Order: sequence, then C-alpha cells, then structure tokens
Amino acid sequence: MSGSDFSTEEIMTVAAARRLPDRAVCFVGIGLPSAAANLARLTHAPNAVLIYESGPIGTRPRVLPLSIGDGELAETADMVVATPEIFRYWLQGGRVDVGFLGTAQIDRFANLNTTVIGDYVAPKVRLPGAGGAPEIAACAREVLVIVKQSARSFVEKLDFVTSVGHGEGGDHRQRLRLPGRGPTAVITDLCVMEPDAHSRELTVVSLHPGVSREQVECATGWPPRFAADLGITPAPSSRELDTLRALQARSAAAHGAQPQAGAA
Amino acid sequence: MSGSDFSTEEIMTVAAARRLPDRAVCFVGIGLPSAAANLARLTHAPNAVLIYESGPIGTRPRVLPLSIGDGELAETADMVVATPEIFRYWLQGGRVDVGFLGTAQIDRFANLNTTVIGDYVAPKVRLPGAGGAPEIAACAREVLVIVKQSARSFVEKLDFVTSVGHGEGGDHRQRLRLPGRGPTAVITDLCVMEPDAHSRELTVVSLHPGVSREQVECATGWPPRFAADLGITPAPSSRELDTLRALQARSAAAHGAQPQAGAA
Amino acid sequence: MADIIELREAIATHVSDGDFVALEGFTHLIPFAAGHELIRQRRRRLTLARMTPDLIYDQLIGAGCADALIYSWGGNPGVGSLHRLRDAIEHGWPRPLSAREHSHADLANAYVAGAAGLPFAVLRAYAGSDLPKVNPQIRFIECPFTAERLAAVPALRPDVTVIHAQKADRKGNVLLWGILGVQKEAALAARRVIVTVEEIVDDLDAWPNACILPGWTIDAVCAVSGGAFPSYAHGYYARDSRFYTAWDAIARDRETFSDWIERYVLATDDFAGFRRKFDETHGVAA
Amino acid sequence: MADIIELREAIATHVSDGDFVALEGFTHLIPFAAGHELIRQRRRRLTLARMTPDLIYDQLIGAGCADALIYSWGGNPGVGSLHRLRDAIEHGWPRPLSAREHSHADLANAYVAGAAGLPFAVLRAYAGSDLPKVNPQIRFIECPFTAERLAAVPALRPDVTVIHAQKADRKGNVLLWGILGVQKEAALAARRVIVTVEEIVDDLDAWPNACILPGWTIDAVCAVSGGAFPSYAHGYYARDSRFYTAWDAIARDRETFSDWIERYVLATDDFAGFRRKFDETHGVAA
Repeated sequence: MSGSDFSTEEIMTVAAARRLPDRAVCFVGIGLPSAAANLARLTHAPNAVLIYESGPIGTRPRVLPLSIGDGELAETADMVVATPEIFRYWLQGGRVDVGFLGTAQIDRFANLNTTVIGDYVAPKVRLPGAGGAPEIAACAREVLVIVKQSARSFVEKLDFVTSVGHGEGGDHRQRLRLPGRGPTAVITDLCVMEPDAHSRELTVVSLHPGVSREQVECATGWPPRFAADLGITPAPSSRELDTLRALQARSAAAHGAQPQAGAA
Repeated sequence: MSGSDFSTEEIMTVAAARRLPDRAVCFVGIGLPSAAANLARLTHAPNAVLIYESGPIGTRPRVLPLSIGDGELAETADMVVATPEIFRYWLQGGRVDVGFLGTAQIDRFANLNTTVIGDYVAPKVRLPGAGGAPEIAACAREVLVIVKQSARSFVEKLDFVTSVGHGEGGDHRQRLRLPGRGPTAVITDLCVMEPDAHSRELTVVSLHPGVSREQVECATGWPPRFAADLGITPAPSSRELDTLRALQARSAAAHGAQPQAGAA
Repeated sequence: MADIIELREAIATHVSDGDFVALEGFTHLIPFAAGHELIRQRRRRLTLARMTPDLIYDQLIGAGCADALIYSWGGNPGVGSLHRLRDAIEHGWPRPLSAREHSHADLANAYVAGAAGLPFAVLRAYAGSDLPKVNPQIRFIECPFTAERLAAVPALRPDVTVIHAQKADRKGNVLLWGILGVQKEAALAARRVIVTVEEIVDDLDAWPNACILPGWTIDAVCAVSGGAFPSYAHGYYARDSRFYTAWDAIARDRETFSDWIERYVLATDDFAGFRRKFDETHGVAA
Repeated sequence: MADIIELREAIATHVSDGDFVALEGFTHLIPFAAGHELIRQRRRRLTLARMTPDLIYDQLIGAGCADALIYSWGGNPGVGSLHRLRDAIEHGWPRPLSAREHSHADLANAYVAGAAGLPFAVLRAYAGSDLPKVNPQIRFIECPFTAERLAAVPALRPDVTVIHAQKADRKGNVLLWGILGVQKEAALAARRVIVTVEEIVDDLDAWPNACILPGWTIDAVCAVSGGAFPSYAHGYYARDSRFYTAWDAIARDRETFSDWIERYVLATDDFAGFRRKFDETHGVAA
C-alpha cells in the first residue's frame, strides 16, 4: 500500500493533506499549505473549496502557484473577487472551515510568529510579516499549521505573537472572543501534534515512520508532551506519493527551474 | 428663440436641468429629478455623469426610467456596481457633485420630509420614506431640489426632517459636520429659490414667466423672501422644449400608456 | 451545498412562521414567485426586511404574512403609494405592522456588515435627521482616530434571504448580472438562502469577476422561469410596467385586493399556475 | 478627467518628493514601469503603502526613494526575503526606513474605508496579537449594540495611487480583470490616480458588472505595454518567475543591486528602454 521511500517533506505534506476533509472550505497560505491543500483536493477531497487571499474561490490549479496571485489560480477558479471581499465576506464572514498556515516560529500553544526574530525595534531578522495569518488564525473554524520542526522554530517563547493559536492555553481563545476553534493540528516533518483537550498544549499524537521521541525532543524548544497512545503516522500511500510528485514535477516544469534575470 | 407655449411642469424641468453643469457627477432621484438630469444631458451637459442608486454609473437612458433600477439604465451605463458600493464608494466617498432630489415637504431652510404627514406614530399619511435622500443631501457637493410648489408642500414646519438641507439656517450644516454644501437651488413650477448667503433661508431669485409674487406667496407656507434683483426665469428654448417633449414621448411609448394587469 | 428542488419544497423546508426573512432585488430580479409561495403556504408573523418594499411586500403584507417590516423606501415605483403597506401601518389591516425605517445607505451597509460577520456598520449618515429619534437602532459612535461622530447601525442577519437570479449550474452556483442591488450581501448575511433562477444550465459561462454565489453558500436553488414577473430579468424579459400601474387600483381596496390574492395566488398551485391564470384573464396568448 | 499622457509626464506632474504613494497590484498587474519611473526621476522621502511590498518596493527602497513603509507582508513570493527592504529596516541602508506593519485584512479594510470616505475601518482582528503593541494605529472600539470589542484602523488615503490595468478607452475609462487585489479601493481612496495600461482601445468591450474605473476618477492614463513585467497581465503575458528567483542574488548585495539599478533603470530612458537592455543582456530575441 505505502510508497516504499519518501522524504520527510513528503510525509509532512501528505499528513497535512489528510487533515483536510472533503467539501471543506479551506483558506490556503502559499508554500507548504498550498501543496498540502492541493494534494488533498487531488486525492481524497475533490470537493474541497480552496480560497486564496488574492481573490480566487473554488480554485483548482493544475500546478502549484509560486505566488498567492498566480494567473493559474484565477483561470481555474469558480469565481474571483477582490481582496477586500475575501477578507470581509469570506473569512471574517465565517465561511472558512479550515485555515492552512505555515509559520517561522511556533510555541507550545500553537501561537505563531511570522514578524520578527529578536527585538521588534532592533530586529535580528525581519520576517515577511503578518499577511493574512492573524485573521485566518482568528476566524477560520479550525486551523492546520504545517511547519518544519527544529529547536529554532519550536520555541519556548515567541519573539513576537503575530497570530494567536491557543494564547496562554486553556480557555484563552474564548476569553479573547476569537470566533474559530484555533489550531487543531500541527504537522511537521517529524510528527503530528494536537492541542490537549484541556490545557491546549501541543501534544505529539503520532511520530512519522522512523522518527524517535528523542529526535522530536531535540527539535522542540520546550519539553514536548507525548500522547499516552502515541501512534505512528501512516506512511504515504503510493497514490498520495505519486500524486504529490506529479504535482511538484508539473509545477517545476511550469515555473522554470533555472534563474534567468541574473545580474549583468 | 423660446418655445411659444409651455406647461408649468416643463419650465420647472427645464429650469432645473439648466442648473446641472456639464461634466458634473450627478446622483439622480427617480421622477422629476431624473427628467431634469436627462434633459440636461441631452442639451447643454452631454458629459454629465448620471448615477442612480440602483448601481449604474455614467448611464445614458434613451427613455426615462420608470423605476430606479430599469434595465435601460444598466444597458446604457459605463458600468454597473452593486448598491452598497454606490452608497459607500461613490456617494459617501465624496465623488458626487450634484444630488438631484424631489420631496413631499420642504421648509424655508430646504430641509426635506419624505417620511410622514402628521404624527410619526399615528400618521395621517405614511410617505415612501427616506430612500437614498438623507445621505445624498448630506454628501453631495451641492443639492438641487425640484418640487411642485403649494402651501401643503412648502410648510412653516416639517412634520418630520428626513433629509437635512440647511438645518436651522446659518452655519448649521457646518456644525453638523455635513460634508456637502447642501441645497443650492429649489426649482418649482412657479419659481427658482436659492438660500440666502448668510441666513440660508430660501429666497425667490426668479419667477417663471407669467407668475406673480402673490402666486408664490399663496403657494408658500411661510412669508417667502424675494431677492432684491428678482428676475424672470428665461423661458424654455425650443431646443429644450423639443428635447424634453421628445424624451417624454419616447418614454411614454416605451412604458405603455394603459394599465393592463387590472383586477379580474 | 445547494439542493436543487421545487420552490414549494424550498419554502416549506427553510421558512417558518415567525422567521426574519429578506426578499431582495432592486427593481430588477424581484423574487415574486417566492413571495407568492410564502402567501400560498400562509406563512405568518414574519419579520420582513427589504430596502424597497414594492409590490412584492404589498402582497405579503396585505395577505397577512408579516408582523414587522424593516425598510428604507416603500412605494410603487413610478406609480405611487403601496396601499396595503399603508393600510397595515396606518390602520392595522389585516394585522398590525410594526415598521422600522432606515435609509438606503443604512440598510445597504447593514447587509454588508451582516455579510462581513460584523455586528454593526459605520456610515456618514443621519446627522440632523429625525430618523434616529424614531428608530432606536440608529446610534452614533466616535472615530477613535479623528473623534468624528458617525452613525452606527446593527448588521442585518436574516434567518432566510430569498433572491432571484438569471442562472444556476447543476452544482447550484448562481450567476446574476445587470442591476445587482444588495442581493449578494443579503444572501451572504443570512443563515439560510433560497435562490430562484430563470434556468439551470450545464455551465454558467461566466465572464471574469462575474457576480457569483457559490452553491455551497446556498441552501436551495429552484428553477422558476419568469419568477421575477412583473419585475424583470436582464437578458430574459422586460419589466411589465402595466402590471405596476394596474396594481394601484387592485391594492387600493381591501376587498379587491383579497379577491386578487385568492384568485391568482391562493387558488393557483404554483407560479406557473399564476402565470397561466393571469395570462388567460388578461388576454395574453399562451 | 483622465489625461492620456506619457508615464514620464504623469510621474513628473503628479508625484512629488515626500508624497504618500501606494503602488498596488496583488502579484498580478504590479506597476513595475511606474516604480522604475519613480526611481529614474529620483523621487525622495516617499511614504510607500502596499499590502505586499515585493520586488517593486525592494527596488524603490534600495534606490533610496522611501522614508517610510506601510505594509502587511514583505517578501519575494515563492523565493524568500526582500534583501533591500530588510537592509533598510535593519541597517538603515541607503537611508533609514520606518516601517508600520499591519495585517492584510487590516490594510484591505483601510483602503475600503479610504474609498468609502470614512475615517476608519472596523474589523475582527488583532485580539491577542502583539501587532497593536508595536503599531499605535491599531486601536479597539466597542460595538454600540453588542458591546463586542473590535479592531479599528485608520483609513488609508494616499496622495497618489498608481496601478496597472489591462485596457483603457480613449476617455480614460479603465478595465481590469482576473486577480483584482485592492487596486480599485486603493485608487478610489487616493487624491490622485495614475493608471498604466497594456493598451488603449476604442471600446472596452466590457462584460456586465466588470471592474471598471471611470476616467473621471483618474488623473493620468499611460499606455505602457508590458508595464507589469516581471509580474503578469492576465490575457497579455505570464509572470516571469525566473526574474523573481534571480532577483534574490541581485538584491542580496548592495553593490550588485546598485549596479543593476544604474544599468537597467537610471541609464535607460523609459520602460521600453529597460526591456530592450534587459532582453539584450539576457539573450531574449527582440
């Protein structure tokens, strides 16, 4: 059943894709989230409705977009609206089931930092910034986070809270009156984490095949909790792997692999 | 030059039309305002931009619309947007030069009542209501009012202030922080009135040909002021009259003169 | 996901007595067929919202379907008063009607706020007007940056919004064009949405950035050819202005009105039946 | 009324040093030609607003045109960081850049408020986020009906908005389609508007309810074929993704960047000159 050999990025993408239910309305970030959402659409979730913040609704890109506003997204969409409408009527209006986000930093309550490494005023690294993430994290009925795991990205304390996951844990989201339920899973290249039912602290629920607890511990900036019934993430099926690889091959071919506009 | 014979409604429409400058962006109410605005467009103001609250912008109807959302308005428009956008981006956004309004009642400061005759809770007559008028009166750079004059419509005190003209007079509009300058002329079937430069009280600036001061006094519910240099409204030119009559004949033919859907 | 069903079933399933219902359509695409079906199924105690309660609400109010009305301009466009609406407000016939009056800009913004998931809308309005004195739902707030005073109005969130559109595809995606009014906002603001359409097609053939409501935002799509009569459907048929003119005499008298509703609406099975009866009595060739 | 003029004249006439300028285009229709012309005319001390300051603002910032930036996501889409933007914020090169950071939803709503003549926008945002701690332009207000706490942000009202579109007619009416981004709102929010277009045609041949900006809302319309390169113009040409990838190495180093700007922008007369020079050096047949 399963593909015999796969990369850590592949199982991360596949494990994330599996979390997207068919018919779900999904607000998709660019990069890993976009790959996972489209893999879901091409496998078990053919009726998922993908929305990108640039305006396409119900889009079915044949190749993965490089930017959030590729023409491919418009050409294959059921409709294309203006960006203010996306945020006003569709996201804030409560029509998004699943928000699919990446991040630079994440903490134990799945709060996200995409703003800055170091001090805000005298930054070590200025990251791209908020984009659509804060309101996706606030308004989508649930949020899936897909991010490569390392002690630099999974930190004890965020340098900056760009987007709220479960805040300080427990019922903090409700106290903040955030409309959605927040992150329901964090999918990494090592494991899958879910928030604890009460504390909302991220808990490892499955390790990817061949990954040890120690590897996860080393790649987490706090002592991670593991579920009592810790499982093994099912390996990608050959259909999943074939679909993902074909999608990525098509995308690479379409976008051109080599730089051209080099310095004179 | 002038048409030898014309009705009081005709000179009212012509006098109102003359007030619309070429290239002005005009927010048009249905009925008399629509007739006057389109007459202007067909005579001296070919580049006037007519906007109706139903959504058409830059419309050039071949016949006068019966309703504010006739298909004719959409078919001949530069563009058609949704109604919320008309009120938000175009009227409130400050893009309208001239608001062209009718009314049921008007007072000496050109405040308008289109809501109720008698007490609001136990009305004698319930009028159609506000429609777009309050915000047209507030936001258009200037407002033209076109209304048949009688002691019942030109009243000492409005039963209800639906739309603010010059409020209590003087600088009341500025104190209310209304963006536009308010009514700059009231055109009736008897005369043309303009607000006094200081008190903002309506002042008769010209009588239509053959109309006496006494007629205006009898048709006004307060003792009307007359300008020191009271003039005579120039009679309609034959071009104006011919254009108006042709427009109205086309419109009557298009809409069908006789009722059909009568009781069984 | 939109169910593609008969209008009778859609109204029976999705509209209950006492519901807050908006039937929108700004002189264009007025959902008359759905209005008739509400009368036929004798819905009662509805709160009706509509910017321009013209003939469709005159019929619903006169037929006793409504207890309350939220509106901004009530008239028979190009003709005159709505006699049934006035009779209900002024004399409580056939039952008292409480009316909450706004301006167009207000209701348009209130639907936008509803569609946008906000509890209220902000607009430049009502300064100096008497409307806030008689409508406690109009309030004022201060801009936190400039201290300007602006009007605030509550979002409109109907239990059910009903609109008419030109086309749907077999997944229930709906396309409308021409005068759009507030239909998209009214639909997105509502808990449940019913759309009647002129026709159901295999492919919408929509142009770029067309006004579309995806099927997954709609509960029921119903094919009702001519369902906006006597208003119009751009690209399909023109407004029957004579109907509007003739309505004045029908609606002016309680008995004449009641006979009309009985004969044309209650005694017919559906909108097609109404049209057959109407065309027969008015000498229109089938 | 739109003047149909050369881009050089439009920038010279309508953009002054110190202006608040927005160049919008959401990965689609990015007004690169206008950005280059601002660099060529050595505009200084601009406050630049843009939801997604990608390569176009990396170029303007690196060329020293800007003192301040209002934005919500700054990156090279699909590639990585904007090195010039980061160098300006982190090290003040070539001059200090003060950055005011928002979210996309915030800026989109702020343009809407600007277009709608409101001083501020209300949105569900920022509860629990650190952004309000570092951006005093994000405040909170209470709904006067439900007492809910909502974010309030000031309207964006640029002195000049510059966008690129597909077509204009000879009256300066502009049509755009595909990914619309915030261009219409940004244009309607501004005091002055410059639009570059792929072509000027006799008749827009627009479909119903198309996204149009009428000529009377625009100050200058400039025909610049290919003016969105290396971004794309739906229906005209595709995005040159290789340019975006290659930009990373150019922008990473101050000297390489400065040489590039000198050679391709400052030493060329206009965008057509840039394209000729660029195609020559990159082996593209004319």
